Amino acid sequence: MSIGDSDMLGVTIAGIKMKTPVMTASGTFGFGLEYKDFVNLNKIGAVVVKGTTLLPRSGNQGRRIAETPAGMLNSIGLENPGVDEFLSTILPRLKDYDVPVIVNISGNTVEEYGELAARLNVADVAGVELNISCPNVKEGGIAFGTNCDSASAVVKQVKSNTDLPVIVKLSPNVTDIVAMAQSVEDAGADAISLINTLLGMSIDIHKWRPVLGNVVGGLSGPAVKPIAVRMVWQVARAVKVPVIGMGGIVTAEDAIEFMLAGASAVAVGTANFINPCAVQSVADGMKDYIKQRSLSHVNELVGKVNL
Amino acid sequence: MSIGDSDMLGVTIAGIKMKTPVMTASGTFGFGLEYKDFVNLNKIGAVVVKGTTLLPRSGNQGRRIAETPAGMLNSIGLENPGVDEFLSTILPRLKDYDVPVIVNISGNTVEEYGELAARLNVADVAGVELNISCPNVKEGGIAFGTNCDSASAVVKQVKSNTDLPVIVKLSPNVTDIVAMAQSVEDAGADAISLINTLLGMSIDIHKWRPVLGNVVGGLSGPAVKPIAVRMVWQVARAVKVPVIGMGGIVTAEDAIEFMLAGASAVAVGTANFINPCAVQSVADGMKDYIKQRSLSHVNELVGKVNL
Amino acid sequence: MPKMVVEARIVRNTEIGVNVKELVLYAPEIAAQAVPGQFLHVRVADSYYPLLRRPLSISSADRITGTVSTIYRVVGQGTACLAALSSKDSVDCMGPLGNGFVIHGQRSLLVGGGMGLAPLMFLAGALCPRPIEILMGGRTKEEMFWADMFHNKCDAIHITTDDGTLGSCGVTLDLLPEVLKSGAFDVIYTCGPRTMMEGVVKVAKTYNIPCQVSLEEYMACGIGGCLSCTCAGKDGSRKKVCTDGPVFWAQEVMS
Amino acid sequence: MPKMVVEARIVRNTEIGVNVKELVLYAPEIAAQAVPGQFLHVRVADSYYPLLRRPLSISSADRITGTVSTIYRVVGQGTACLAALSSKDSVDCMGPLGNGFVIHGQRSLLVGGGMGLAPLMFLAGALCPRPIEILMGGRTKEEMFWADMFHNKCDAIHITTDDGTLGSCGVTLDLLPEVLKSGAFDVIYTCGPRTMMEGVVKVAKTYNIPCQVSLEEYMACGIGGCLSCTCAGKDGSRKKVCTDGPVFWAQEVMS
Ligand SMILES: Cc1cc2nc3c(=O)[nH]c(=O)nc-3n(C[C@H](O)[C@H](O)[C@H](O)COP(=O)(O)OP(=O)(O)OC[C@H]3O[C@@H](n4cnc5c(N)ncnc54)[C@H](O)[C@@H]3O)c2cc1C
Ligand SMILES: Cc1cc2nc3c(=O)[nH]c(=O)nc-3n(C[C@H](O)[C@H](O)[C@H](O)COP(=O)(O)OP(=O)(O)OC[C@H]3O[C@@H](n4cnc5c(N)ncnc54)[C@H](O)[C@@H]3O)c2cc1C
Ligand SMILES: Cc1cc2nc3c(=O)[nH]c(=O)nc-3n(C[C@H](O)[C@H](O)[C@H](O)COP(=O)(O)O)c2cc1C
Ligand SMILES: Cc1cc2nc3c(=O)[nH]c(=O)nc-3n(C[C@H](O)[C@H](O)[C@H](O)COP(=O)(O)O)c2cc1C
Ligand code: FES
Ligand code: FES
Repeated sequence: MSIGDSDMLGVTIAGIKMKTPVMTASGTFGFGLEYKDFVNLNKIGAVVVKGTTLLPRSGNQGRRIAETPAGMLNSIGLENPGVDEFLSTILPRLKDYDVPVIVNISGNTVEEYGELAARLNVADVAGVELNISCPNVKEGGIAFGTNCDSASAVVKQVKSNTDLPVIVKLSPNVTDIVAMAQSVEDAGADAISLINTLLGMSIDIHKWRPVLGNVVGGLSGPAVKPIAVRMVWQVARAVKVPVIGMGGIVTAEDAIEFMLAGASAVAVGTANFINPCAVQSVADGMKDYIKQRSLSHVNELVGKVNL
Repeated sequence: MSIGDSDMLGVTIAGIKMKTPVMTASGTFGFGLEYKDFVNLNKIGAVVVKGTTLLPRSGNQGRRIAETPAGMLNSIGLENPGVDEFLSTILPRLKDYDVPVIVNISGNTVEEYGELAARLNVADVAGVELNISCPNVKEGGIAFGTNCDSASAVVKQVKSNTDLPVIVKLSPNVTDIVAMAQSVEDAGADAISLINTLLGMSIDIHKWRPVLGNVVGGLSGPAVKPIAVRMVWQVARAVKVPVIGMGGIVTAEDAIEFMLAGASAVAVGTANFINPCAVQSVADGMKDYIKQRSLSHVNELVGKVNL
Repeated sequence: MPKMVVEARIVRNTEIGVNVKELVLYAPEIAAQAVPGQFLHVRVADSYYPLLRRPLSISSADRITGTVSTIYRVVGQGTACLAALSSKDSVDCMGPLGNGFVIHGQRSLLVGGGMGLAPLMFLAGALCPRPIEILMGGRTKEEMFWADMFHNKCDAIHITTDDGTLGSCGVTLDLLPEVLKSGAFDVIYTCGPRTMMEGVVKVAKTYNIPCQVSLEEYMACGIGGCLSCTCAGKDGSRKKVCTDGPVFWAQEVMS
Repeated sequence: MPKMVVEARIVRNTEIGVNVKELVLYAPEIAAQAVPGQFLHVRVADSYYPLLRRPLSISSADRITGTVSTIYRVVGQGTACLAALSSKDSVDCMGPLGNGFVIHGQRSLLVGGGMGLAPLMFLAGALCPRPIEILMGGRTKEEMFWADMFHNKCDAIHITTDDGTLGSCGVTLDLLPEVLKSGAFDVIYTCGPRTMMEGVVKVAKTYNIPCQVSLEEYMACGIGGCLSCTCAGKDGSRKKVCTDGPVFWAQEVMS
């Protein structure tokens, strides 16, 4: 990469230095290594790894994905090898690359989140991202991410267990995304990422059965972009911490839309399945745009939508 | 229509007898008359007219629609001629057709909803549909449809002002759609329709401005279908009143998906813009499906998704 | 007369200018009814993205061959889809939509800019054999392939280009007073950029010549059902560009 | 060896059976590496619906001509898009993905049903000149165009059809014990419907013949990144069908 490039695209989010503002969305890029034939991991913003839990999880039974108009549903069910395996086997292999590794974590209780954060408080992890769309088993299974108090409790617990920057990833399945964002900011979040998937369902009209084994799943992809852009715009105006925007980003134009809405960085999710080089081509396209508009840095886009 | 057809597709929702379970979604079919060159109004389930308010409204300034992946945003802003003009000029022209006319109403206060319902309590109106996605001006502009208590208050007020069946149309922009549905059922709703549009935003990356004059708008079309199907499924299991499903229906297959999820009738919205004959072709396709499956009536689909 | 939706066979879809194509459709039912100023509403692809139809003015209609044409500029995703079609394909097309120009008076002046010249083409043909002149503007000579197309339809063609590469240097509005002085017009029909039309209406007023304008708005349904295209009428009423227009008498929608 | 994503020119896309087509792509980088059992992940249209790629087994690869082929049945929206393409077009194609069959032993029996015969075609070619036999099943004679395709690749072809219109009447499993008795196979490779493969594995066990199975799962990424395709390994570990498979030794994934 020439000096000019990193000058143009380099950003620092919650203290994490990234060469481009384009990260990978958790769950769509494995642990990064899976994509090494297609993407130069040394050139991307950050690798956000698959949602990791304390114990290994085998995920949901039955069919796990379904295609929908301009989108997809997934119900992977947080399959992952568990934090110990991640630390012992996967993280050491990621060390070969010069890219910040952010670990997306999920827990069933506030304590689990805290415990995960503590274990991940190691040198080679650049930050943790809290997936708070998980059910809070102690509070009747209502997702942490749909209640300001539970979300806030998770964030506080994590903050007191780690020195790393803490990114909180919001669920879009709420009435008031701004209230959620403000609670997690107040609780100490260093950055906010959004959106996670929207709860959806598809039914097979031939079999009269849900398409997904898990009945419902999370909607992602281009279909959700307008909702994501709106939420990023609302949240970015309401909080001081940086916002990482995602939801339906396929092209550089999509990413720029999120930056204009107020995102300081973006993540590419579903698009990785369509174009395995997407993270890189989005960043390349952003660079071209910046040059064409005679801007000097991608930061100049952030929140610049004129009402 | 042969006797067989109406035998197969005829449904009665909250006392409203319809020849097919396929209605028009408010705001996408004008007052019905606009579509008479394309659709035989005597053959469709019901005409749900454009959202009507006490006083005429000129709607939002600037661009009002934007295309998004498999969907569209709109911010019409409830432009309509007002209830008096509707009653004096439009309703008499609809009398020429043998089709139930359901009036979608919107108010800024609980009292306005009540007043509207009272004025519309006339013979040629088959029912009212309450659009509760409107801002509650007395309670700081939070939409009636995102708060159980305000929604409930609106429904009670309307019920005490009309003898007509009252359909309550839910907003999907909530954390807990089931709680909303239960409150309006408890308050006396005779049927529940869902979903209204999801709040979204698009930004023009060349002009650095929102695409819509109103900044944000409502997302509709195929993109939202998985969210709508999920909500219909959740609500239909939780309430006793019939559910009218909508959100992204373009084909008969889409409509059948909603019926299997638990809808007793469906409405076609955005698809009217793509195919002006959509209401009719969806019903025709449902009939074919019923025949192919050797069913005797469309009711046999309702809620039949097997978990 | 009923509007309709037809699957229209493409007769040809040919480039007639830089990024501008003429699409000729075989749609006899539409051709039989179409009047100048009306438009087609075209499903450019059988897809969910683009999802909505695209409104395109009718640039000519031939009852004998059963064809209707439209001239369009490729500006975005939808028109790019349309441009990719060929005579093997067909398109789903609604029409004829909206209210056209009202034929009025004897001596007509047409004032058009950019793609606004497309409906004026159709109008020029329909006005024949009445005396008509046209004032047309564009950025540069390259854009003015229109001149040839109006050649045998008008008694005089006045041209302006922003860069002076064809006709006089400037915009239509600069030349308008001169054109108006030279001919005794009793009606002006204008279609083009909003600011141009507003200027024309203003000048026409000082000359006391009635003026019809053809408006453009973002449209979903095209038939009065969605209210995405409305504008404020001067009488306080709301006007739907798709069904009350797109052609209006200037005083209905402009001050 | 690195996986890759290429824009592959379509050499031909021709019907070879009822609703079954063979797609031949010019993709020399993929052809150079491909081994039997691996698959392509194809973007069937440059659209958002269908959005995801479609996994299709490689049915042959020719390093000299630089082509790879796949044989697919048109079942839904994605394969219909693919079927509409012609030799003027190109497709975005990832490959070669997954782990192929492990060449093992001397005398091989291939057991295939339906589209599962496609990867076995490639395998049969690669096993040559080792002695191989194939047992294939289908619903009816019409589906058994496969027989011709395996003709000069196998020493014996055993056929079953559900309706008895070709070969013996019944399913592959009915004929399997007889076939196994007649030949001294030291490996079985099977690909087809899950229930067929499970039956094959069971029978193979009683004959003590090692067996490789090729699994099918709904896939998003195709390269191990999304976990949509995993299954339970018999050792308690999770297996990704896309990267740990699609070919497994039977005992890895079936009991
Ligand atoms: C009544 C009427 C007649 C028209 N006649 C012509 C004509 O004869 N020739 C011609 O070249 N153009 C004409 N236009 C403009 C034409 O509709 C747009 O250029 C076209 O819709 C752009 O589509 P797109 O997908 O390429 O652009 P995009 O910008 O990708 O379109 C996105 C959305 O915006 C809408 N849109 C974009 N530009 C316009 C516009 N200027 N007016 C209305 N909607 C727009 C599209 O329909 C679509 O819904 C007319 C517009 C109207 C309203
Ligand atoms: C490793 C592998 C190899 C395959 N090889 C072949 C082959 O050689 N020939 C062939 O005809 N088919 C093969 N298939 C199945 C093929 O992928 C599907 O038939 C195809 O994806 C259907 O797409 P569609 O859009 O037409 O169907 P739709 O039902 O509309 O597809 C909807 C979604 O489901 C997925 N899907 C549907 N059926 C299957 C299936 N059976 N397996 C996996 N995903 C599915 C699609 O990819 C898509 O994401 C293979 C599948 C896998 C996993
Ligand atoms: C297959 C799949 C798996 C995902 N797994 C996770 C996860 O483990 N943790 C998480 O926080 N988000 C997860 N997500 C959500 C994405 O990270 C992202 O927020 C969402 O998909 C929206 O972005 P997109 O539209 O670009 O995909 C997953 C999404 C998909 C499609
Ligand atoms: C242009 C437009 C105008 C609408 N106006 C109204 C309205 O006045 N009242 C209302 O309750 N819903 C309104 N809606 C929402 C629709 O009735 C419907 O709930 C929604 O569009 C989802 O269905 P669809 O995806 O089939 O369009 C409108 C939708 C559109 C697209
Ligand atoms: S475009 Fe729908 S009312 Fe004019
Ligand atoms: S398809 Fe994504 S992990 Fe296998």
